[in-house]
Amino acid sequence: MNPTRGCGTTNRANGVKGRQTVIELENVAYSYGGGELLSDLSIKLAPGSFHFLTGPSGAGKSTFLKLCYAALLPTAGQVRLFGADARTMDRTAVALLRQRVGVVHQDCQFLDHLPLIENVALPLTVAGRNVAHEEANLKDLLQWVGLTNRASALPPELSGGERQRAALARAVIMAPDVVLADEPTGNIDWEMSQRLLQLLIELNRMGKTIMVATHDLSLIRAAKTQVQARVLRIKNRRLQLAGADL
Amino acid sequence: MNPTRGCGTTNRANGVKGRQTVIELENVAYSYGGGELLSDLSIKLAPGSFHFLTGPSGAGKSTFLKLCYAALLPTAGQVRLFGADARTMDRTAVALLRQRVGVVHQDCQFLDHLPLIENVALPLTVAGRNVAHEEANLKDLLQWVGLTNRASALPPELSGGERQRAALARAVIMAPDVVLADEPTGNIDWEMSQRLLQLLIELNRMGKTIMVATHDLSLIRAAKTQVQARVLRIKNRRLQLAGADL
Amino acid sequence: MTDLSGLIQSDAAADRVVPPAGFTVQLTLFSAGAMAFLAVFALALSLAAGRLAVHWGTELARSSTLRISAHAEQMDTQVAAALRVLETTPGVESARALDTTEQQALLEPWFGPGLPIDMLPVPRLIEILETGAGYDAPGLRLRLQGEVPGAVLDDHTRYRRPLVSAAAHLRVLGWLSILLISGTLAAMVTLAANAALAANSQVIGVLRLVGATDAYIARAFVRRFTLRAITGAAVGMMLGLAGIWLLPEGDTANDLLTGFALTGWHWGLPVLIPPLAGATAFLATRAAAARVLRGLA
Amino acid sequence: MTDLSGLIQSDAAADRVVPPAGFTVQLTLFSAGAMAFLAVFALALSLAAGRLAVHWGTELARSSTLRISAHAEQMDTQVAAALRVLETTPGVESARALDTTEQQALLEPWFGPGLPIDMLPVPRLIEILETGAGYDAPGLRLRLQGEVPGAVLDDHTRYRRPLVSAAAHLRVLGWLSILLISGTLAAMVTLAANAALAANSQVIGVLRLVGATDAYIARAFVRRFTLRAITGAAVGMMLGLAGIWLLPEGDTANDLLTGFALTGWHWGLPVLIPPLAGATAFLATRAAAARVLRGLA
Ligand SMILES: Nc1ncnc2c1ncn2[C@@H]1O[C@H](COP(=O)(O)OP(=O)(O)OP(=O)(O)O)[C@@H](O)[C@H]1O
Ligand SMILES: Nc1ncnc2c1ncn2[C@@H]1O[C@H](COP(=O)(O)OP(=O)(O)OP(=O)(O)O)[C@@H](O)[C@H]1O
Ligand SMILES: [Mg+2]
Ligand SMILES: [Mg+2]
Repeated sequence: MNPTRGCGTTNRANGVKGRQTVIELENVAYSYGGGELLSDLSIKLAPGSFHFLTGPSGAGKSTFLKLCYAALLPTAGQVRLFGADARTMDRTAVALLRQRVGVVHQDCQFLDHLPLIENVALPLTVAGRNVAHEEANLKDLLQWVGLTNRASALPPELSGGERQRAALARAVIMAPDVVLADEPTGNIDWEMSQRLLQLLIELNRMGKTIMVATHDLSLIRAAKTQVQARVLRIKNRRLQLAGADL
Repeated sequence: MNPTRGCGTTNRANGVKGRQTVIELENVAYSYGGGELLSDLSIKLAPGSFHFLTGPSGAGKSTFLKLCYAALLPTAGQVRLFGADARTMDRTAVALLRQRVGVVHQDCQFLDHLPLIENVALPLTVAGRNVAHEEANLKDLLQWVGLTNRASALPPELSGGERQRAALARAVIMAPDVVLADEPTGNIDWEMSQRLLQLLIELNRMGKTIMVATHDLSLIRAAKTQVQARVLRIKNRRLQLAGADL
Repeated sequence: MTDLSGLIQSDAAADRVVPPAGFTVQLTLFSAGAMAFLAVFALALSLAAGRLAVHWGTELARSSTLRISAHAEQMDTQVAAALRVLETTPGVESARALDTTEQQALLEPWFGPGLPIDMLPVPRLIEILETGAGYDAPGLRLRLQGEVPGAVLDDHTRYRRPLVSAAAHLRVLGWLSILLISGTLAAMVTLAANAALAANSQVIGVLRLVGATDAYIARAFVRRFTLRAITGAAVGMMLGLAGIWLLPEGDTANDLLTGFALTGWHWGLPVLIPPLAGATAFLATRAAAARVLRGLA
Repeated sequence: MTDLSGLIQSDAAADRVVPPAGFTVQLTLFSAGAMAFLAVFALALSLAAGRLAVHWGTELARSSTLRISAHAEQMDTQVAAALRVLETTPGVESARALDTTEQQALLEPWFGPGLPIDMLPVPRLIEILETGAGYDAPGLRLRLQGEVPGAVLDDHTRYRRPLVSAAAHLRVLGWLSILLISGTLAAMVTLAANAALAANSQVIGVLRLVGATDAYIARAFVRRFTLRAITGAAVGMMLGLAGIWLLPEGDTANDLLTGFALTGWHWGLPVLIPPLAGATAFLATRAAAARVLRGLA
């Protein structure tokens, strides 16, 4: 079975967008008000690239991802998303950007009054797409993340791992150009995290840009055997390319 | 430094309670309404024992822990907590029980309007203890979990790993007889999880009963080199004692 | 960002993204209902007070009496002089001397039916009807003093005038309370909408994360609250009308409470309350949503 | 589970566990304030209407006039007979024949000052003062018919009676609206408390997890809401009093609006509103907390 069958059929990243840099940070700094948390970050994520992001707890991994989907604006420097300066985007532009970027939050939040399957389909709903047309994709995707029999459960009735899997499914349902996942396997056993990794790798092979923040080194090791993944590390407020020490 | 300095000075588990079984499940079954999730569980946790609880995502680990602190009542069988039948406890008795059982929830929740340090001290506050008297303990504990410089941050300003560490600190601040921790290291890097494990091991050496649900096998392996830990596994609705296959 | 067309046009999918129930919803329903209920009563009070003021007013406020005492031989001259003066007084619509029968009727309570009125030095009475604006009583008195020395101007409205003004004031009070009630409704709905939006900050966060625009989110909330306010106000209005309908209906037009029932087309006025409440809720929620969404950005 | 002593006794630590602000708090403050404001006006309306009813009532309702027409020679006998009848009529407090000067004064407006009253067949007037309960007018008329054929009983209250009853009805309306307002306040506070408790289900969950008893949790919420309701009601009351104080004060006791101001000890009554609002909030929140806590168990 193809795990990415559920992720739509268009392959936009390999299409019109061509070789344009998807996410680009230039001398970016960020501070929550106290001292600087991130300083002088510069990086370009090419379309179709696969990145891991590591670093000790509290280093700023989640913060970095939030800069990448315009949930936060840099306190210095420039963040360009699909070529547009994040600072100049109005809120509608940010909303449209989010339709092209699938995000898995560290604390997976859902609409607690809607069953899991509607939560996973939510990006389609708010984009005005007809969910009924995508039902086959939706079912395939749920199957792959092992949630078929929980499809009608409400989010508060899910286990920790089930929530994370649902969040990943929601992030990829629109077949977005970019997937940003923050600790998507924190509460998931080894077997299931391999399965989720497979899903991300398939998406990457379709040309999607993937960035996964994780502290699970064995996950990174497993990925490196299958795709060309770069490992970024945040240390002392800077972004480093992690070497062979993994 | 002694990580358990922060956990109070009384050593109740080795005192009056003697060899009384702390938590005892007898033919317990649990169902959320559909089919049975857990069936025919029987186990006794002796005071001073150290248990790990594993099993695939959705197996029922969190459910099992909830039965152990009377957040859920068994649909069949009997749960005895400190000798009292959970079913016969009124809500005040449950509240008093919780003062003796430190719990780390899988989704760490806090009072978002209080700074981290007050959240960690919350069990003292609701028990009517004077927090000012315990300030030294509190500071030591925060130091150990690496949150000293975040003490005055509000919970929504914490990173995922910081929240988990704060939740563990809160669970042990009262030096409870039992600590039940649900995936306490899901979002925490290897080094820090070793530190948290150390804290739990120290508590265990003081006679506290510890149960940790986790999918992190390397954490279990690390623990086994230091304490006599039993590993329980939930599989096909039953509780098994995991063997040497770890 | 949100317009009425989007409100009317049903969008079942978008509707579902806002949690359906909760206490803020009940609060909105209830405040709209309570305010509509009170508004119906305030409206009825105002209308009744207005009717009363008009009733008492037309009955008395616009008529007064000129009493002329004179020797019998001079009487007619003086009456004629007085009528001439009155004819040229601005604010006097008409003036007319009462005839003997009318005066007899007026005096009958005092002297019984058999009074030989032309035998007595009874003064002659002239009834004055004022225009709406009324005349200048002190000015008229001065003129009369010169030309008709035996004339005494008695605007016997003095007696009921405070009542008329009380009714008028009551009407003002009624309209003021309608204003107050509308203001309260707007404030309540705004606060309830704010509470709902704040309580649903997680919902808003999730919707934003998956790419919902502010317009989409606002529409879902505004729609819900507007419909709730209309529903609540409709129920409250109905209960209010039922309450008024149940009040005992009196037989005198004079009585405030028994004359409290709505009359004729006035029954149609309360029907305006639900749409007005809806409009209030629409504007209040839209403002609240815009503010909250800006704040959470 | 929660008692007033726990409410009064300050517990700073326990207080802090409930989030301090939020829209439910503003809602509580505002509804308590708005309701107190309205209650002050309703109270003033009731009291003013009551005063008016009493004023109009005592002025007129308790006095009536007996008019005796008779031949000059029979007059005194008939007057004496009438007075005898009245003396033995239950409900008549006192009866007294007017003397010539008084009658002259009454008739002066009609005939001028120079009326030779004893020359005219003017009826004699007896002023009757009723007791509070009043007498039975038709019964009295029957008795008089037999014993004093020339007597006509004129209870000239007929004229103002509808006004008195209107004022009484207005007073009832005022009290009814006070009831309605209290009910609305209780419902609002209950809903706001429910909304707050529902919005704070995470707080309750956390408190339970760390071993807080239901009594502890309930106390924290109840305390907060009661204090909020009292504060809101106090502010609303003050604004209401200020509003009443600002109303133009009239010179006639007859006028409803200008007689609207509170008088004497009546100014003390609104002070009862905040504690009553507090008691309402206390009971409402306690019930809501007990229910929510049972539900979340
Ligand atoms: N809203 C905020 N206000 C203030 N400080 C914040 C805020 N959010 C995060 N921080 C702080 O910034 C630092 C970095 O947070 P971030 O969530 O990016 O860390 P992280 O690398 O994702 O850590 P983890 O692995 O624990 O999730 C932390 O110390 C955190 O406490
Ligand atoms: N309130 C609930 N109502 C219905 N089903 C529930 C509820 N809570 C949990 N479940 C279901 O029960 C099963 C076990 O849940 P539990 O949280 O105990 O799993 P777990 O072993 O902790 O999994 P994880 O490792 O993913 O946290 C899951 O399939 C979950 O969806
Ligand atoms: Mg993080
Ligand atoms: Mg779990």
